[in-house]
Amino acid sequence: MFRLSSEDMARRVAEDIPDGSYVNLGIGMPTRVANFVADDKQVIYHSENGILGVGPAPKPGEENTNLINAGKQYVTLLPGGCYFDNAESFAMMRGGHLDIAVLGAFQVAENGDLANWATNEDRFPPAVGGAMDLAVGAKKLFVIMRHTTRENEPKILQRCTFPLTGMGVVSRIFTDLSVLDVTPEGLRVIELFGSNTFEEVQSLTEARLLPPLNS
Amino acid sequence: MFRLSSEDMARRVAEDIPDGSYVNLGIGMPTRVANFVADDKQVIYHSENGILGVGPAPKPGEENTNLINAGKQYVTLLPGGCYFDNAESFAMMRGGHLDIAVLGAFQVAENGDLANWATNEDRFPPAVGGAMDLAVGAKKLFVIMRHTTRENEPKILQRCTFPLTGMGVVSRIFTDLSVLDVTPEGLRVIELFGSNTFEEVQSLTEARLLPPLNS
Amino acid sequence: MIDKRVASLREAVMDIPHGASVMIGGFGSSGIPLGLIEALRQQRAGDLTIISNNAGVGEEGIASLLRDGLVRKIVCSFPRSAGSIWFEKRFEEGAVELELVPQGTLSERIRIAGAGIGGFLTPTGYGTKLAEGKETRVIDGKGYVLEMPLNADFALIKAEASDPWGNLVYDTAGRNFNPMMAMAAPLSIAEVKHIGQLGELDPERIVTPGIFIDRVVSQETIHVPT
Amino acid sequence: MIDKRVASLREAVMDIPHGASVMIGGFGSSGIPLGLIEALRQQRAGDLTIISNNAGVGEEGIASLLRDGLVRKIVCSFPRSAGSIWFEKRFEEGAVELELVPQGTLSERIRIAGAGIGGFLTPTGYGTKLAEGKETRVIDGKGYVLEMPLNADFALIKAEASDPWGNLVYDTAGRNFNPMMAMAAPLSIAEVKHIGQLGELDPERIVTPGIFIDRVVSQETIHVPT
Repeated sequence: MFRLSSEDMARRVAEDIPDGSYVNLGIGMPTRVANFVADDKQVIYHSENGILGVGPAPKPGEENTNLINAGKQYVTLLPGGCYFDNAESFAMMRGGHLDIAVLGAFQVAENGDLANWATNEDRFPPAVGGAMDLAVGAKKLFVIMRHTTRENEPKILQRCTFPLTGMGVVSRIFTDLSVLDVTPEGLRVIELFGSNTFEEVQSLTEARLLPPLNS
Repeated sequence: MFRLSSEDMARRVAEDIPDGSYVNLGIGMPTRVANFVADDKQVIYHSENGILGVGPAPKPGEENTNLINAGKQYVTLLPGGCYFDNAESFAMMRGGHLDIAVLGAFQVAENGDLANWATNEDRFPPAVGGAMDLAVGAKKLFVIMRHTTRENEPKILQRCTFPLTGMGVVSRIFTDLSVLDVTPEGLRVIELFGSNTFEEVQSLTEARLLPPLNS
Repeated sequence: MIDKRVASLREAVMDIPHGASVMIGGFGSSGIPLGLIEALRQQRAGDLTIISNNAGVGEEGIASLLRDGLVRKIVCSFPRSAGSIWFEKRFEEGAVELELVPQGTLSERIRIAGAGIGGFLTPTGYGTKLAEGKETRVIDGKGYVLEMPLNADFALIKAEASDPWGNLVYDTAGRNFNPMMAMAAPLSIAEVKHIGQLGELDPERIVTPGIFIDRVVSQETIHVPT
Repeated sequence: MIDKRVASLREAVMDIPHGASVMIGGFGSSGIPLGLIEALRQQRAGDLTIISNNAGVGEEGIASLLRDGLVRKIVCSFPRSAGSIWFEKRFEEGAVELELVPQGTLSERIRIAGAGIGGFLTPTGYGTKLAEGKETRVIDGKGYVLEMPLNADFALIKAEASDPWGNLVYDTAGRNFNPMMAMAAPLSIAEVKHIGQLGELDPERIVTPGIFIDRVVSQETIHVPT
């Protein structure tokens, strides 16, 4: 199997972010997507704690403990950016004002159900943050995740077995093997990376997949 | 009967506004109360359109069409005042943050029901504005009104006959004849103006009144 | 590149169709997009539903839309003011429908429409004529009315200054309904005195983030044809 | 005369009793009233219910209250972060109860408590474990959960500057939960860097009107005893 690196996965997601979009990137791998958005695109990043127009990390020594992103990393504000309180920030998210949210996931189901905040074997107390609000609110929800678990178990399922983050919320899944769209007919493969075949990807997926339309 | 002038009615209401209060004055006679608040009291006036710390009218030529009060009169902002949107303004009102609201009324019932936005014989289309929000939200609701209609009909009733603004919302009624408190036991006269007797005031009131406690 | 500036009031409202619902910011004389309303009037889209706190006075603003017979329905809290002659006339004729909403319920219904909330329980209006036919419930002895979101096809906004991203700052009490309405329509159009460069507005003073605004038009660069 | 200034952090939190519910502003390192929390810890009121987005990291802030066994229950969206050792320890021991609330539901529940609203319908969490046992309804094919107001006895707020009336301006993303929490408690206490004269703050930049604040304490004039 051909598997994309994490970097190339983030790069592939970045390709699908149009110029002029308002985008929220989840904590972790999704945050890295910003590094690969082409310079000729203007993308405005939203941070759930209350920033629109998030800029790059500050120079050493110029950090402001108040100016952090959702992942608690120091950031800056771009010209044209602004601040607001948490209720307004989530009004933006829940109200459908963000064009794209990119989140990681434990599992995605063929109907677009997302499970990304808790497992059934949590040894830690649960945490949910803003994931559920982003899941229901963004116009398009992109998931970026490995196609399978470390034990090679499928993460794209007929039904999620982990607690749900949202029902029928995922638009598109970017894995290390392929890109899949959630459609009314089911999960459709829209891109296969490298030499991967539809059959190979299907064999690592519990949900039944639809082949690319032009194949 | 001894009847207070409108000015003296406003003066009497002003006496009951404590130093340090946040106060909303309704359109019309209630607005005049501000003219009689003693200089040694600091009272912060709220205007429903989105001002806290409303100051006096501007000098001629210094009017700003954006800076008006709920009655659409030009105002100024005191040092320490601020602006906010209408949703936040009504969050203040509905959320119980204002100490006192002063409103006019067509009718008040013995249980504190207030009718001040519509009659049964309206020749005009109805208007309600912020009256219903103020009625339910202010910590204390003062009503300032003539004790009777121009035709000498009672306005303080067992039940309001006009459409209600709010149920059980009035705290105190200031009329040209007396001051009355809405209590769990009923309407209690707490002050009689001039030579007015309890019996005289009762005779101009449909609701049954309780006499002053110390009489 | 994000640049929400449009060249004229006319262009800004050109695609508002017959039968559209249009929110219009303002409270009395304060914070009203008079230029956009005039451009809308000249554009002649009719059968409009107008959502605004007031129904206009004299011959300008919403009053001019009512006078010209372009309004089918008005949703507001305080339609009657000194000088609201056109509203009164059209209402008496039965030519315009009125939905009267308490002011705080109006601004909160607009806010929740923009915030993706499906309804809220308010004590305002409980037990009154304006709650008739609405679902109610009593919680801890206090009565509430269930009120639903109020959105519109377009919002016409007035602010003091903007930038190419559509961020807005306001002047004094000119905010009123504008910030909520900007959130509650898929297409929000702001009329401002001045459009500055990106970064010119103090980010701590921005009240309406540009994400809620689709078009900005400056009174400096446009002229209302008469 | 309205003057909400108090002389010390200690005095500002002195009357918070055992068993109180306390909202604490902040998101990660941003906008947290660390001085007030430290004064509360030293005051030794226990059995507290803490409402805050996070549960503290390291040894300061909410983590120090958890470490000292002063917290009975915590209501938050994201208790687990790198370094949230005291929360994790107390939770595993069963010493602290957790109410987990999605972040947007948390801030809106706090907002409506301050706004006198009795509940709201949110799509967030519909069909998930966090909506279990809650009333739901489907409107136009979309599922909603009925969420109720969340208030507290006290709110501890962090802002940049204030004045004697308690008006607050914030620094950058330091707003987060502070403006809503200031509305949702009958007694709200703000820790600020600087308290200016009345009129010193730009009224267009004030985010929290002083009506929501009962006490302000400045880091300039106070010293946290250790």
